[in-house]
Amino acid sequence: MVTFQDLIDADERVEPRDDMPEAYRTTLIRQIAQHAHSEIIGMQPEGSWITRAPSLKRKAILLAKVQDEAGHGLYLYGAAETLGVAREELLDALHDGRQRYSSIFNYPTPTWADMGAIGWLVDGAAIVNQVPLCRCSYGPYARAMVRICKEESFHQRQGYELLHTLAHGTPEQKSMAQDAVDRWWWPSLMMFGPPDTESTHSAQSMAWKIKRHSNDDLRQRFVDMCVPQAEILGLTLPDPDLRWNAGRGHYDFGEIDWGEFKRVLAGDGPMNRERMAHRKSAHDEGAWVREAARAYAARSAR
Amino acid sequence: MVTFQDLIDADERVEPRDDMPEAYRTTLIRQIAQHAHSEIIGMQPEGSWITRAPSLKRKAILLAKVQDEAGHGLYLYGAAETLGVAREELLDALHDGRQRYSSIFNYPTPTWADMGAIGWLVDGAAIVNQVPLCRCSYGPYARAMVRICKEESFHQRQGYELLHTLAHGTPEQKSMAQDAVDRWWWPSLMMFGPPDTESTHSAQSMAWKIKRHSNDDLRQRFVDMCVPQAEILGLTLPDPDLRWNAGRGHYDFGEIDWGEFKRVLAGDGPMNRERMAHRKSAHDEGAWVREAARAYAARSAR
Amino acid sequence: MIDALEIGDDCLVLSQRLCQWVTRAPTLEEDVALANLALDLLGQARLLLSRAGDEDDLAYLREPAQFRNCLLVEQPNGDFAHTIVRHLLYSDFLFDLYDRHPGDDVAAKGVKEIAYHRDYARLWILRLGLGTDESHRRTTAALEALWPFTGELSQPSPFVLDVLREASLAVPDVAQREGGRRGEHTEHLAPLLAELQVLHRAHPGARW
Amino acid sequence: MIDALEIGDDCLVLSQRLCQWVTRAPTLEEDVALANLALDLLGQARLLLSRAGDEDDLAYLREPAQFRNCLLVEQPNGDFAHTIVRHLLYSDFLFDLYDRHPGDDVAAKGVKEIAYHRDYARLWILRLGLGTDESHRRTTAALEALWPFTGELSQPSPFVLDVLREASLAVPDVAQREGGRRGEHTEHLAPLLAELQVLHRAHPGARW
Repeated sequence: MVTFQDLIDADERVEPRDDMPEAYRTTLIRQIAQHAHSEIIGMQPEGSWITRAPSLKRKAILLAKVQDEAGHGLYLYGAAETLGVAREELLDALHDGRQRYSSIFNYPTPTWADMGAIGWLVDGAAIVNQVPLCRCSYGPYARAMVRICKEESFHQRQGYELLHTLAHGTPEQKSMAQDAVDRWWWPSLMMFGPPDTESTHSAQSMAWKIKRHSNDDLRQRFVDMCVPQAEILGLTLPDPDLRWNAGRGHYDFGEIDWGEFKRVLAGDGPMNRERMAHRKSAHDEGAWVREAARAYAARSAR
Repeated sequence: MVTFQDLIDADERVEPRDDMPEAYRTTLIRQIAQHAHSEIIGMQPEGSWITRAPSLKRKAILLAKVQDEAGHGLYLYGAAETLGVAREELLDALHDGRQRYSSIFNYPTPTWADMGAIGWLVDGAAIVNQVPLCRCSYGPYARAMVRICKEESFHQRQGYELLHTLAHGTPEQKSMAQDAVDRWWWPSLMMFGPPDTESTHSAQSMAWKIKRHSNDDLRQRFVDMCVPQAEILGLTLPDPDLRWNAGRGHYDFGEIDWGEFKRVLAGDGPMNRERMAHRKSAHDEGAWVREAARAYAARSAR
Repeated sequence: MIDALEIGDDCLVLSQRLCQWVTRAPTLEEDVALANLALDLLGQARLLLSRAGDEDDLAYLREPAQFRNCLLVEQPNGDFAHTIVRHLLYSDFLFDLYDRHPGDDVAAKGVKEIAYHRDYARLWILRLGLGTDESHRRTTAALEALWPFTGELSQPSPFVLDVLREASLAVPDVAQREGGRRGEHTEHLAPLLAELQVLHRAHPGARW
Repeated sequence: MIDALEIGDDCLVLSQRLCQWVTRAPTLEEDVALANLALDLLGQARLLLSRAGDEDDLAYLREPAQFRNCLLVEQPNGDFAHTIVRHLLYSDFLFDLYDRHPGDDVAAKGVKEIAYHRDYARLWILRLGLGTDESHRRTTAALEALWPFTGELSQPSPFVLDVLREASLAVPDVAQREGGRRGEHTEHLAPLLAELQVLHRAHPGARW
């Protein structure tokens, strides 16, 4: 019989029917659930701008993007369910704070240019993080990621294009774009997690082939990707220490404010409370609808 | 002992402590309650524009006006309470449809110019109706009306001035003003009630000196007042039959659509449902606050 | 002929209402579904408004009284029952209209989309009408609130009447309203357009 | 020196929030009272903004990021408890500020008005804190939601702490937020301004 370790060693996919260590299962549930929660909380910062999009074309693009995020949530909750945990349980864990979502969504979106900066930087960082997950050892998660990454890279190009239009628009539009980049740059770098020296779960996840690269490696890849793109946009990245290091073959960049990272993670970011309050109130207000659907299904089953 | 009829005959005021016929009391309660309800429902068509007023000065004027209407509601519920009926009972009667409010507030206010037309025409008609009530036989009602009429004539001047500014503004503003006058003119004429030939309560109310003039007399007075004002505004009243009749010494005017009057009165006006739904939902949402205040008062009284 | 401005405005306004649901739906599936309805309608609005002029000028630079949408679509979302009842009534009207104009590009493409809208609404009406006492009560209230706006659309069709019967919901007996096609709107349209237009109007002439 | 733009924007935004209560208050007395608070603040906003420029240009033609109001005043009305807690916290700050600037016209006149605001809020906090279980629960939730915004105002004062103690309400233990004075606002400001500015912006250059 093929064991779990055989599959991992052979770089094959672990499937729901296969035996797997309990710690592998719980690690995956935690990671997939956090990813799913991030998709649905991540709808909020953009969702508030759909009704105010400045052209019908942009409205359609943004609406489709936010819809995709809801769809990603569905794939991911589905992948988590193959590990024997119901979506309702995961949502409960989100709502009572036992599970997290990505801290990046605790920053506000005061202007339309944030739609561009989120697409370019936040989706860009997400893709750098997620592309390796398409080769993750757990089959259902890896397959969900393939689909998600394809859509996200589409979103990223749209965000970049939106920002490019603003950066080449009126002076107000350009300054709106610069301001958004100023606000989103550092939080995007934090999306890769704490520095390798402090990262806790990484070694085991690497061994299980859930994770394939270290936080710092991925962060460097992201910085190297963004610098030339910012030049084309004609926008400045807000880091005076950012410069090419020919010796390393990479861009050096300044110190990340890990104090801020920890504060936001601990719940004291600009929007943590609003995001959770919004999520919980939508869930509570929908309770009677879900109950009606259950009652109707039970009745139809009779 | 001075009887009720002595007071009426001598044109003196009936006060709460005086004996009065039960029918006089119930007629007054019905009329004062309807008047009070009209003040509070009448806040809605204007209230929705306070947050969108186009200058801070106009915002302050409109806010103060709507606040005055709430104040009028308070005076009038107070006057009704002197007849031995609690405000809560009257509000219940409004909410379950046993008592009415003026039909005029079932028309919508789609544009800012409606703030002018309501001030000029609706407050104007209200004043023509209400000035004689300052001499009404029931003391508390008459005194409330003195205060109310003073404030309403202030509101009417402000509405007229608002409309004058629009009528002398940009072409869009002028056409907004004309459109509002087109929509409010006929409903304002209906505010005086059905024609004398069909008016039911009038004779008894006249005998009791609650009412002093017939519906048609008051309506004529209003038309005669408005025609020259419309000329100064440079706006047209939407009635092709409107012309000076030298023989009568009054303006003749066209036929009123009493079918519309009855439909709106019966509940099928453009906004009847919205007005009541808004009122009831505000009342229901405030229930826990009123309950807390009662509980606190009871606790403090101990 | 389909009136490009009337139906374009209907689709635009109803799409905007549905956009207000995003992140607020009772389930994630409904978040996806409502966004999908909104996207279909927005697509149709763009095609129709482009027949009548520049889609963005028409959407962003007209005053409320210049909009020709029916009163039904501008009614607020209310609870989920209101949104579903509104969608049943409107998609029923639009399906019929598109179905009668097979030679029209937008109608020919849109009829399949709207058939799905109508079925989606129908299924929810059944769930809500037959689900719990609360869902039945809320759906009845929604029908009573929105029924007055069906007259302007010469509705309801036998399809709607069948759905209501199947869902044990009574047909309300209330008078009809109209005026939207003449630009005489309820008080709900202006705030909706204020939100829709605010950013575009704040930057006159800008490209986006 | 009172910063005319910061405090003018505070008063304008909080007044606009209170205007949203009109016709929705729990009693007729509160409809009058909340309109009164809104009027006082609007009056102070006009005087202060006129020091900084043209009151209407400043109110109607700036973008959200150009507003300098504190984050507390832009928070949504929520239920009556949220509105009262917000008003207690803000009027306490403003009373203190005005009280320290007796030589300033607006402060000298406004301090009496704001003393009333603070007392009005205090009395309601007592009613809500000591009234029913539900009112206590709602007021606690409001305090927790709004407390993060007091840091920007260097609050709370002993007055507020006394009121809370008297009303049996716990002082929340939550981290502070700031940014409004630099134009870094929560997502609630832009929709508020959209509504405030829509008509004015739709008619560039018109007189009203």
